[in-house]
Amino acid sequence: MGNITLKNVHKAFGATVIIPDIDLDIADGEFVVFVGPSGCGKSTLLRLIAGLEDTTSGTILIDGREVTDEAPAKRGLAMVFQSYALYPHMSVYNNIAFPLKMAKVDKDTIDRKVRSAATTLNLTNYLERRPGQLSGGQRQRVAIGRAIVRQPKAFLFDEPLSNLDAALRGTMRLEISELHQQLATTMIYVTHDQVEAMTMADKIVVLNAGNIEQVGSPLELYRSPRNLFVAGFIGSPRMNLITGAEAAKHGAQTIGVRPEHLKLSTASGTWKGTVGVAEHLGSDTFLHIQVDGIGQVTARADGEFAVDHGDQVWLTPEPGKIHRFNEAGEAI
Amino acid sequence: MGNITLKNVHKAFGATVIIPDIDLDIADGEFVVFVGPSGCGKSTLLRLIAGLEDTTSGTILIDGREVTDEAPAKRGLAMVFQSYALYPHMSVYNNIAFPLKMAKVDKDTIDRKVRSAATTLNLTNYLERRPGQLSGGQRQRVAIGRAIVRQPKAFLFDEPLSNLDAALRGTMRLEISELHQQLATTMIYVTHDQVEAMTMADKIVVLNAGNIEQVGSPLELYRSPRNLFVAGFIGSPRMNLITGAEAAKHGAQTIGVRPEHLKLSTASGTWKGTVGVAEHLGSDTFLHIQVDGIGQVTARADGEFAVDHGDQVWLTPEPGKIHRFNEAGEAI
Amino acid sequence: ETITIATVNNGDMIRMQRLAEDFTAKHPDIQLQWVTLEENVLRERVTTDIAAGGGQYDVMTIGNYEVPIWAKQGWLLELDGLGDDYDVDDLLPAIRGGLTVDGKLYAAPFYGESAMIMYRTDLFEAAGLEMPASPTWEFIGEAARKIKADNPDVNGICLRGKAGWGENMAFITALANSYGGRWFDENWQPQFDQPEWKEAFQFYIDLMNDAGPAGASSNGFNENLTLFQQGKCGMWMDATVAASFVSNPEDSQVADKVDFAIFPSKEGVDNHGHWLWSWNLAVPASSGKAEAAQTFISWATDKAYTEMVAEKEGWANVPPGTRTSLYENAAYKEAAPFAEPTLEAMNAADITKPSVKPVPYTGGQFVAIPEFQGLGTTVGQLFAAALAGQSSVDDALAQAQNIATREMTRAGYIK
Amino acid sequence: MATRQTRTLARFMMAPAVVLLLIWMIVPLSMTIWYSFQNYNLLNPMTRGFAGWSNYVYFYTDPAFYQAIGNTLMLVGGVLFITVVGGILLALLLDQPIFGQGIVRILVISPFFVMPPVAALVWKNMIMHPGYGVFADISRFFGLQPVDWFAQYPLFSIIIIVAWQWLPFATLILLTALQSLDEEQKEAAEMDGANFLNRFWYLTLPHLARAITVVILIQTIFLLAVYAEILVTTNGGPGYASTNLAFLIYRTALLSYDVGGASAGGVIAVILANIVAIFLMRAVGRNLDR
Amino acid sequence: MARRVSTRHKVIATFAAWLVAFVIFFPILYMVITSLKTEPEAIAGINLIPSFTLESYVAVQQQNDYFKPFMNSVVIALGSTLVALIIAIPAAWSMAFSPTKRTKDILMWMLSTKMMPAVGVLVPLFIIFRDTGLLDTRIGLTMILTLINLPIVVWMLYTYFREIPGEILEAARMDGASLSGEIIYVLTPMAVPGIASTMLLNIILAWNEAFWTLRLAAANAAPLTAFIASFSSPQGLFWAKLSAASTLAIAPILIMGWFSQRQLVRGLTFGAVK
Ligand SMILES: Nc1ncnc2c1ncn2[C@@H]1O[C@H](COP(=O)(O)OP(=O)(O)OP(=O)(O)O)[C@@H](O)[C@H]1O
Ligand SMILES: Nc1ncnc2c1ncn2[C@@H]1O[C@H](COP(=O)(O)OP(=O)(O)OP(=O)(O)O)[C@@H](O)[C@H]1O
Ligand SMILES: [Mg+2]
Ligand SMILES: [Mg+2]
Repeated sequence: MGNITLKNVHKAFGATVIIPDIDLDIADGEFVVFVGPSGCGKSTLLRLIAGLEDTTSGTILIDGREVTDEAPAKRGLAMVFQSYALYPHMSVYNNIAFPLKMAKVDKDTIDRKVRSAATTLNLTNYLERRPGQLSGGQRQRVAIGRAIVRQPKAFLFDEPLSNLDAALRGTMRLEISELHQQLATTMIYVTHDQVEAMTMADKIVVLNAGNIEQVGSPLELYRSPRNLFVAGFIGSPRMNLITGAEAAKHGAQTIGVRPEHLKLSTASGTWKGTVGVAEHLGSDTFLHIQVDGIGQVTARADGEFAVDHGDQVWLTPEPGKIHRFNEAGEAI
Repeated sequence: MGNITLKNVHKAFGATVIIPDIDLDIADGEFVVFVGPSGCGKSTLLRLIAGLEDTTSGTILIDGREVTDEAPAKRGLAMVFQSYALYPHMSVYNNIAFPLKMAKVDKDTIDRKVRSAATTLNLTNYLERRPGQLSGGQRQRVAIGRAIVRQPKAFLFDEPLSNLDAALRGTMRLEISELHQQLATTMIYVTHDQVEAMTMADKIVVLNAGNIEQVGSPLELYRSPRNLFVAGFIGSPRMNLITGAEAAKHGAQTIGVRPEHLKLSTASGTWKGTVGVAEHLGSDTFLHIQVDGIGQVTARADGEFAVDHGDQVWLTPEPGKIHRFNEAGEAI
Repeated sequence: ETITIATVNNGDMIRMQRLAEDFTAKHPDIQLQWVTLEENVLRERVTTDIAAGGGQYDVMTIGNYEVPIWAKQGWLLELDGLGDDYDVDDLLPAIRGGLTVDGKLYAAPFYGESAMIMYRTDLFEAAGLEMPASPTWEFIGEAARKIKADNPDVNGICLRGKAGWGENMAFITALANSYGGRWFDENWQPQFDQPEWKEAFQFYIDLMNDAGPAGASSNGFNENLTLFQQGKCGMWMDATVAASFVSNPEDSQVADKVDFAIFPSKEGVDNHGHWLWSWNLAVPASSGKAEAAQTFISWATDKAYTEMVAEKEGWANVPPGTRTSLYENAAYKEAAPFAEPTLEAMNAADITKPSVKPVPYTGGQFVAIPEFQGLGTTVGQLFAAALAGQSSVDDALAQAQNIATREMTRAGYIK
Repeated sequence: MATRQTRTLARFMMAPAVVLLLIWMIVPLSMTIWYSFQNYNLLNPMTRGFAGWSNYVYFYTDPAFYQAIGNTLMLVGGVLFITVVGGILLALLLDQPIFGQGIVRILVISPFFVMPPVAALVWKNMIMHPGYGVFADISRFFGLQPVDWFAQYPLFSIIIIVAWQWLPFATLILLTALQSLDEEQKEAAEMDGANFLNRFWYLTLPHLARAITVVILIQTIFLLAVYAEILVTTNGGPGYASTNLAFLIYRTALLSYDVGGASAGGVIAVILANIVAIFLMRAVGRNLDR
Repeated sequence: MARRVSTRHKVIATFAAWLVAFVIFFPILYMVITSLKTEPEAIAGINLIPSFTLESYVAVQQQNDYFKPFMNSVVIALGSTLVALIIAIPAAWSMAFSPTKRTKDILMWMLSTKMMPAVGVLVPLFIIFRDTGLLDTRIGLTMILTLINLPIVVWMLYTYFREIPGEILEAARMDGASLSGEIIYVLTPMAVPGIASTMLLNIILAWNEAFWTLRLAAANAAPLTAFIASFSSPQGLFWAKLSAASTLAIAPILIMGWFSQRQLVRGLTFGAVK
C-alpha cells in the first residue's frame, strides 16, 4: 500500500514561503511526476513527504495514518537522491544491505534480498565494487537497489537521472518505468526533463512557485493545458503563444499553437513568413519563422522539408489544435 | 584565416594508443563538429590541435605553417572549455581582457575590444560581476567572449553546453551558430549531443576509438551513413538495425531503418508486431514494438496515434529509406 | 662599541642590569646588550657558544664549576685589565682560589655562596629544641620529624629534590661529602656502591618521606624558597644567598622568625659539605671586545658597585660572598643578620678537599670535570626517581654506579 | 596539461624546493654521520679522533635507550589517541547548532597558538603543580591529597600537555572534514533507518578517515620531535620515566656536549623515524590518495 | 538539513560546548588572570578575580625589553613564511599539475625530512652558521625556519592546488599566458584561501619554534622564545611575572589566530581534508 495524502501543507523557511498551501492525493501504485521551473519547490515538497523537512502547517497522511511528525525512517518510504548519495566506503553489496542492517534483519534474509535486488537491477557482477568504481548508470541502479530492498510503501526520486548523459538517461528511464510496472509501488518522481515527465508519469503535477498549476495525465496536460503556464511548460519545442490581433480573431487574449501542429507549405496557407534559422535534425527540421504581424514562430517540418534561410513559407495551424487563453491566462 | 590540417597524427599515453593515425583537413571558416562515444578521443584530438598535449608523431599545420611543437599560446587558437574555466577571482571584464593583457595590448584597445565583445554577447551589464555571480548561460558567454577578443584563427569548443539545462542549451546553441555566421571563423566543436551536432555543423567528424569513421555534412551522415557505427550513432532515436532473414531478403548482412521511416498502421503492412512500451511525448509517440521474426523495433508515430501496450500493429519501411550493410558493417 | 652580556635571571643579576645606567654614564662609548636567560638555558647556550667558538658574547656569567675547566681549554681570557683600583686581594680566598688557574684569574666573582641551615626559631622553641652550634644529621632528622609531628601543615624540612646537577645533586653531594662519601676514588672509580653513600642517601630519602613536603621531587631552590617564605618549612638547607630572601619582610612571612646555622655534619665526621658556589663574569677568548668587557666586569664586581647598591637599594641587597671587606663592614653586618654565618660557611668550604677521603677532583657540591653536567643530571634523575617512590634506594644507587662507571669509562678516566 | 615543454618546466620549478631540502637534509645528515664516527666532545676538544662504532654502541647501550623508544611510542600514540578521539567528539559537538559558535571555536583552537615552552610552563606551574596548581586546589577542595603529577605520572602528564596543544589542530581539521560530509548522504542514511550512532559509525567515521589520516601524519611528524615540554617540566625524569628519544639525544648533545654520541643518536633516530614514516605511509598513506 | 532543531537540543549543545571550550581555554585564561595578580596572590590558590595590577608587566618590561624580540619574531615568522611560499608555490604547482610517478614519493620524502631530530644536527649547523656569519642574525633564523617549514608548505599547497581544475590553467595557457603569468595571475589568486591558510599555519609554527631560534640567536636576532626563556625560573616568587611574560609572548600570535581563524578554517576545508 502506498497512498499519500497532503492536506493544506504549508512550508516556509523563516519568512520565505516556499509552498503556500497544497492539497494533493496520490493513489497507491501511481507514478506521479512533479515538474516545474527551477526553484519552484519540487524538492522541498518531496522532502516534506519524506520527512526530511518539517511542514510548517498542514498534515501528511500515508495510508490514512498521519505521519506529519514522524521520523523519516518510520514513514516506510525510500528515496533516491540526485547525487545518488551512495556510501562511498561501502561495497555495492553493503550499500544495498544497509537499510536492512539498520532494520536488524537477519544475515540470511539480507543476503537473499540483496541478491534478488541485484538480479533485478543487473548488478550481480558488481556487488563487491565500491561506488567509485562504477559508472553513472550503475551507481544510479545501486541507489535504486538500496531503495527497493526495503519494500517501501513508496519511492521518492529527486531528479535521479539528471547527472547522466543523454543515452544513459534514455536507458535508465525505461528501466525505472519497467521497475514500476514490475513492483507496482507508488512512485513520486521529480524532474525537469520534458521527456521523462511525459513518458514515465501516470500523473504529472505541474508546480509553479509552490502552487499546483495542474494535475493530470501527460496527454491531458499536453492536449488541454489549464493555463498559459502549463501550456508553455509542457511540450517541446515550446508552444507558440500569440497575442494581439491574431488572438483576438479567435476571441482570446492569447492563442497557442504547438510547432508540430503547424502545417508548412511553400505555396499557400494562413500565415505567411520568412524562414530564419532552420535546424535540421535529420528526422525533423525545426524552422524558426518570422511571421508577418505575429512575430517569431517555431514550426516542425519533416527531415526532408527543403527550405533555406530567407525562404518564404506559409503556415497553417491545424484546426482544433489552437489553444485559447483569457486575460488571466486561463484556458477558455 | 584558419585552415587546420592534421597529417598522420598519432597519440599514445604511455603504451595506450588513443589516436592511432588521423588525417584531417579543416577549411577556413568551417564549423566542424567532432562526435563519438565517450572516451573515443574527441577531447584528446582537440587538445592536440590546441597544443595542450604533444603529438606522439605526425604533424599539425595551421594555415600551412607547422605548429606541432609550438606552445598553445603561439598557435593563435582560442578554446572554450566544458567547465568554462573562467578565472573566478577576476571580474567578467578582466576575464575577457585577460588574453589581451597577456598579449600586452594597450589599455585603450583592450577596453574597446572587451566592450565590443560584451556587446556582441549581451554581457554589457555584467562586466563588473564575478563569474560566481553569473548564471550558467552567462558564464558560457563570458568564456566565449574571452575566446573572441583575440580574434583567433579558430575556436575550439569542448562540449561547451553540456553543463547547461535543456532550455538554455537550446538558446546557447542558436547563439553560437549565429556567432559563427557573424565571425565566419573556423570552429571545431566537440559534443555528444545529437541535436547540437546535427544543427550546428557544416561538417561532422564521427570518431570511434580514435579513428575517423566518416566525415560529412549532417544530412549526408543522416542519409547515407558509411557504416554501421555511423548509422547507429547518428539519428535519434537510434536506427533499427535488423539482421537475419529479413536482411538477407535485401541482399545484405544487416539492414537499417530509422524509426521515423517506419509507417504505422493498425490494419496492414509489411511487418506485424505487438506494441511493448509506448512513450507518449505529446508531439510524438515512440513505440517499442516486438516484431515477429525480427525482434524489438522502435517506430515513431504522431502524438495522436492511439495504441496501447499489447496492441497489434503493422509496420512498413518507407521505400528507399532502407540502409544496407555488408558483413564488414559497411554500407552497400 | 656594544658588548653582549649573558646573564642568569636571578635577582642580583637583574638588579645589576637595572643599575647599568651608572656604567653607561661612566663609559658612554660602551653600549650594553643583555641576554638574560634561565640558568640551564644560559649554561647550554654559553657552553655551545664557547666550545664552538661562536663569539656571540663578550661577557659571560658562569659558575665556578666552569671557570677552571674552560680556562684550561684556553677558552677564557685572563682578567688582567680590571684596573688599578680593583682590589683583587680583597676577594674571599676560597672564591678566588676557585677562579684562578695557574696563578691567573680568569673570572671575577659577582656573588658567592655556600650552604647553611635556615630554621624557624618559633617552631624550634615550641618544640623545645635548640640548634647546636655544629648540628649533626641525627639531630636534624629528629628535629624535622618532631616539627612535622607538632605542626601538621608545616613540613619539618625542605630539601632540594628536583633532578639536576645544580639542583638535587648539589645538596646530595654535599650531604654525601659530610657523610664521608665521595664521587670517585683516586682511580676515578665511582663510589655509589660504598656504605657512606648508601647511608647518606637512605637518610635523605627517609627524612624527606617522613618530614618533607609533598612532591619534593620537583622542588628546587625556587620552590623551597617559596615554601619557606610562606612558613611551610621548619628547616631548609640551601645556598646562603637564600638568607637575604627569607629575612626580607617584604617577601617573607617569616622574616623575623628565622635563624641560621652551619651546614650539618655526620657525627664523627668533620665535614660540613664544602658547598661553594659563585656566579662569575668572564670574557670568552672568542670575544673581540675584551677591553670593554673587562671594563664592564670591573665595574660590576668592584667594591664601588657594592656601595652603589647599598646606597640605592640598601645593604641587605648587595651581592654577597665575594669580598672580605663586605663582611668587615658594620653597616652590612647590621643590615644582614646572616652575614656572620654566611662568612663562616664560605670560609669553611674547601673545594680542593671536599671529602675526608682523598679525591682526584676538585669541587664541593660538584665535581669539576666537564662530564659532570651530564652525569650529575642523569644521577640526579635516578635519585629523584627514588625520592618520588619510583625506585628503591638500592636500585637508584646501583643504577647510578652503573651509569657513572659507563660515562667515566667512555670519557677515558677509567682506563 | 602535459606537453614536453611544460613537463620540463615543471621539473625546473620543483628544483629549488627539492634542491634546498636535499641540501638541508644531506649536509647536516652527512656531517652527523661523520661526527657519529668521531670522538668529539665539545668540552674536550683534545680528544678528537676516529671512534669506530663506539658512539653507536655507547648510545645503544644507554640504560635509557629502550625506555626512551618505548616512551617515544607511548607519547606519540597517547597524544594521537587523545587528540583523534577528543577531536572527533569535539568536532561533533561544535558541528551542532549552538549559541556563540564563533567564540566557542576561538576558545577551542587557542591552545594551538601557544608556544610549547609557554604551554609547558603554564601547565607545570599553574595547573599541575602539587602545591599551587589548580588541580591541587581542586583536590584539596574535595579533601584529597594533591597529586604530584610530574613525579607520579610524568609521561602521562606530558602527554596531557602535548595533547592539549594539538587537540585544536585535530579538532579543526576534523570539524572541517565533518562539515564537508555530503548532506544527502546523511539524509539517505536517515531514510534508511540509521539512528545517530549508526550514522556516526557507518557514515561519519569512514568519511573522516582521510582527515584522521592527515591529523595522524602531521602530528606524528611533530610529536616525534617533542622535547621542549619535557625539558621544561620533568627534564626526562624521574629516572628515565619521561625521556623520549629526542630528549635522550638532547641530553647527550647539550648536557654532556658529546657530539659524537649525540650524532650517533641522531642517526639512530633518523633511521627509527624513517621506519615509523614508512610504516605510516604504508598504513595510512593510501588514504591520502583518492 | 534545515530540520527543526529543538531549542532544548540547542541549549544542551550550547552548554556542553561552552563547558568544553572553557576547560580547554582555562590554562590560557588562568595564565592571563594570574598575570594581573600580585605575586602572593598568584600562589594563594584558585582565584579567578585578580587585583588587576599591571605591576608584573612593568617588572617584565623592566627586566627585558619586549619590543625587540617581538620585532624579531615578527620578521622571522613572516619572512620565513614568505620565502617558503615563494619557493613552494612553483614546486607545488609542478607536483599538482605535472605529476609523475615519483611525485608522491618526493612529497613523502619532503615530509620525512621534518622527522630528523634537530638536536642531532645542532652542532654541525652551529658550526656552519658560525663560519658563515649567520649566527644571531635574522637572516640566519629566517633561513632555518624556511627550511623547517618548507615541507609542510609544499604539502599543503599541493593539496590545495590539486583541487583547482587544470582546465583553468590550460585556459590561461591558451590565452597566451606564460608559465609565470599562469602562476602569478591565475593560480595564486585562485588559491588565495589555501595560501592564506598555509601562511597562517606557518606563521604560527615559525612563531612557536623554540629550538633553533633559541640556539642560533643570542641577542640581536633573539625572538620571543628567548624572551620567555629568561623568565622560566628565576629566584623567588615569579608566577605572576612568568604569566605576564607568557601572555606577552603568545598574545600577538593568539590575537592573529583569533582574527584569522576564519581564513585558517576556510583554507583547510578545501584541500587537506577534502
Ligand atoms: N534550507 C532552505 N532554506 C531556505 N530556503 C530554502 C531552503 N531550501 C530550499 N530553499 C528555497 O526554496 C525554494 C525551493 O527550493 P527547491 O529545492 O524545492 O526547488 P526545486 O523546485 O527543487 O528546484 P530545482 O529544480 O532547482 O531543484 C528555492 O527558492 C530555494 O532557494
Ligand atoms: N592524460 C591521460 N593519460 C592517459 N590516458 C588518457 C589521458 N587523457 C585521456 N586519456 C584516455 O584517452 C581516451 C580518450 O579520452 P578523451 O578525453 O579524449 O575522450 P572523449 O572522447 O573526450 O570522451 P568524453 O566524451 O567522455 O569527453 C580515454 O580512454 C582516456 O581514458
Ligand atoms: Mg530540486
Ligand atoms: Mg572529452
